[in-house]
Amino acid sequence: MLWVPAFAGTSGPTNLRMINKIVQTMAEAMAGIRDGAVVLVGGFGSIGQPNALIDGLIEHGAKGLTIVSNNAGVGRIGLARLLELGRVRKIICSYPRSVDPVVFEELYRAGKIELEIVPQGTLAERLRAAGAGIPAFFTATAVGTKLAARKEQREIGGRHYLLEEALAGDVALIEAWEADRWGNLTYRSSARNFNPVMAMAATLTIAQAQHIVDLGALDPEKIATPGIHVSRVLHVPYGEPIVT
Amino acid sequence: MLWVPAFAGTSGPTNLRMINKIVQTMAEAMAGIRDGAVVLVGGFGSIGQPNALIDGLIEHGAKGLTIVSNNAGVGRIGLARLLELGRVRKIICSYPRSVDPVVFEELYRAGKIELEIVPQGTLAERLRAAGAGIPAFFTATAVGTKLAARKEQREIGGRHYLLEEALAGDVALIEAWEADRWGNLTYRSSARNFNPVMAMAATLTIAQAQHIVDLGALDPEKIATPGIHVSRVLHVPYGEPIVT
Amino acid sequence: MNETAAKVVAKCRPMTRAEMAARVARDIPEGWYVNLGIGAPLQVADYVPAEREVIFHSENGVLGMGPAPAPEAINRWLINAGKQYVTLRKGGAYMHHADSFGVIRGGHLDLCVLGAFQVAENGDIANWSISDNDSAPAVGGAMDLAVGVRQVWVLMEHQTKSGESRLTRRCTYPLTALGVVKRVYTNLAVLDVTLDGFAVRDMVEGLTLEALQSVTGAPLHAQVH
Amino acid sequence: MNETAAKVVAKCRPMTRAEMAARVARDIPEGWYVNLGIGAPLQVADYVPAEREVIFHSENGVLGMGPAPAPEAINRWLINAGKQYVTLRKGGAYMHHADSFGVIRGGHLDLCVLGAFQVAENGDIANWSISDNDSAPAVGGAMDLAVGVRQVWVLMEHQTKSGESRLTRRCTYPLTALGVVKRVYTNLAVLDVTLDGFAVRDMVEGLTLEALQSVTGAPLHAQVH
Repeated sequence: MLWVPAFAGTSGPTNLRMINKIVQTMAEAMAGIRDGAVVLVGGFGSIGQPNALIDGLIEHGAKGLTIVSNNAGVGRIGLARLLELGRVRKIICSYPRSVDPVVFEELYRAGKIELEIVPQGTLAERLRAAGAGIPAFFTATAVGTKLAARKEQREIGGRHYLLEEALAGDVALIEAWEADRWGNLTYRSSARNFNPVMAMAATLTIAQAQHIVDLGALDPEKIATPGIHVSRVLHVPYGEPIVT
Repeated sequence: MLWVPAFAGTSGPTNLRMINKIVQTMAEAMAGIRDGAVVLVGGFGSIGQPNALIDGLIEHGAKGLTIVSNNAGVGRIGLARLLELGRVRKIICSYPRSVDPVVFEELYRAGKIELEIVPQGTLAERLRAAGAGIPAFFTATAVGTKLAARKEQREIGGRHYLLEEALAGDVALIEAWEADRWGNLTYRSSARNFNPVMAMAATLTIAQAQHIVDLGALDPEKIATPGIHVSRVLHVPYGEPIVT
Repeated sequence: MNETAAKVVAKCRPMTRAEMAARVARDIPEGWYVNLGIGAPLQVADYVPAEREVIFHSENGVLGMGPAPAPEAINRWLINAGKQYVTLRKGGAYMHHADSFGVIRGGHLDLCVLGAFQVAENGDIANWSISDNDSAPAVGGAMDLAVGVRQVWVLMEHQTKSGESRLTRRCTYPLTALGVVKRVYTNLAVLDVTLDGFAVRDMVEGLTLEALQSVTGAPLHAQVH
Repeated sequence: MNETAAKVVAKCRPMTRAEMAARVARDIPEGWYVNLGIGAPLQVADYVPAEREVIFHSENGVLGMGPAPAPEAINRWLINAGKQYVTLRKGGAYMHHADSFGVIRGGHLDLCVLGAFQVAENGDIANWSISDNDSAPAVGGAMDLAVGVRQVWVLMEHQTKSGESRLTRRCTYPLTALGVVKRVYTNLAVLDVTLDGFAVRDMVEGLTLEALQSVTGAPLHAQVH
């Protein structure tokens, strides 16, 4: 779905068959997400986290999901709500703890959710590897720890490393600052975090953006995610995030 | 050598012990490059190629070098001149051909230079891996070709891959557009190419920059190489490059 | 080659380089992300109408490449992989070499059009070196493009200057990649690479399957439409 | 613990968290690139004088992090790894998570200051989980930082609340990394991790080596200066 007909009212289309990744409704944004999908969710804590899209995914109803995200949600909203509704089979993250990880901890203790803990840098690199066509790589992170269990170990140049595999998503949910109709994205300050690597690691990448700008308005030296890594963009001008 | 005393006349220092990576002379820029060093040279053809620093390296006199560069020089100037002077033991590149690769071809036919041909994407990734602390990775590039000779091959998920090792430099020579005293760099258009990955892959990274700007003048969203990857900056306002 | 076939080939007019490029351009769907190999494939961009949005990528970190600039408007820092001056379209972006080859190897491009010395009926391609004793072999980004991009089309003359077929049962030149070519555009025909080998999709006017077969080094099948 | 040693320990005043952070800050050379682990180490930044250029990195893609903002000047998109609002100094830059951990794992940072549950005399560190049956283990970036950064210092209380030494012969908690700790700052002392084990670099006023040994779970050596 790289090409969709342009909608009237978006940034000045003159050619009705031009590339336009901007969708007008949440239903369009979520279309095609299947039960059992691996869903990459951007953000570090609540900053850069695509909250509107997570709510859209809840509404959409897909279940049996594997969620890949640095954190496992806070309180009973957003990601935590998705978990609470029993939609998530497994979570792959580096840091499920939070100020209020109540939902995750309940499910985990009850054995109702599978947890794969991945060191944060290894998580980022496994996602980047998936996006860059690298099926596996070696890293020194976690050598000699219990997270090395069942992983292939190898000595290279006198140092020990673990083999880690690429982690690809069926879907990525991304939060951006600005977007254009080709799907080019910028981020704001530390809200960049996992978003660019997740955008490139998924088959279907859906971004929510605070600002939709005309094609050509973004500085080509400053685009952090080129549109080739983005399938759909939804305009969600929600204002300021709240740290949770 | 992360920290050097500030020089009078650079962008408004008030603290004499602040970080200042800007050097005033080519001799300072080249200080410490040893015989036998692995030298990464940025650029794709002549665009983004640090010509002044290459001339500085010729002047400096280090020999027995291994040069890592996408190309092997044109005519009898710059990189080709370095080769012609017999300073280069080995070249690692993807594309030694050019409109006028006379020096390289003479040396290569005479058996006076060792050549390691690396596919361009594998070259970029091996450099990036060195910079990112990844000692080795798998790639499908070159499987089944003569460039796969003596490389470990492995099937992952039903596809064949080769194991490639990180390629680190002792020195990197970089061409940038703008630089500040912390070593933050921007590039111009396609002159970015290999420069950011080489900057992060070397122990001593030396950049020539067309413009020196005050600290804080570069947009933090647009810095393509953060200063942590840069050791020294030399102001070389040479104007427009010429495609060769 | 039997005489009738030879006469048929001799009588038909092979496509020019420009016609071949135009034919490839015609077949690229709107909205595709496309990399054009250095040499003849670079011309393909000139034949995609400006109002049709095909996004061209260049290995040296340019996504959204536009046509050659007017002489007075050259940006001397903006070249393509063939080291020619190009422009950037609105919506274009720059990236470094590792990110650029991440785009390639990661399977994000829909199409790559490559030149080649030989293509085999199993999709093998040889396009970087004509001998194991090459005086200075140069691979560039060909191997990365060939294995990484979703679909590889080849644009090449049907025969060498000495009359040998560039379409073969097996490549004899050093390989670039195994089994990746999906379609071949030559000056005589357009052929798909199928599980059964080469299937003829189109031929220049006046050519017959038999005549094309007579100048082709691998069995041809008629395309089933 | 013999009685004399116990009395000496009881009489001396351990450093406060703030004093420990200030002591670490004092020892960071100007110009170093430094990552501060979440928890107590984050405080270290507050004690580096503003005119001294130490460049702080945060895992979530911030290089050149400055102090907490004034309440009216908060950028709500700019947090540190501990999810507190911070600022960006002039010369700072943002990067994505893979690039940020490339900085960490690639050995580009001079120093990382981590909190810990235990440090062993061989430099092993345990700082992410206190049991193999942790109800919800959370590792974050600790393992990447511990193996990637050129030098790891640990900032922690000398003993647990129940009086057990956090400096040990071997870690009993799940390990974060093997043999990486170079120095430990506790509320009682500063110790280097050497090939011979812990070497005391400094102690709080009134403390003796014998007294410190009495509350430490691994042999101590006097520092050779």
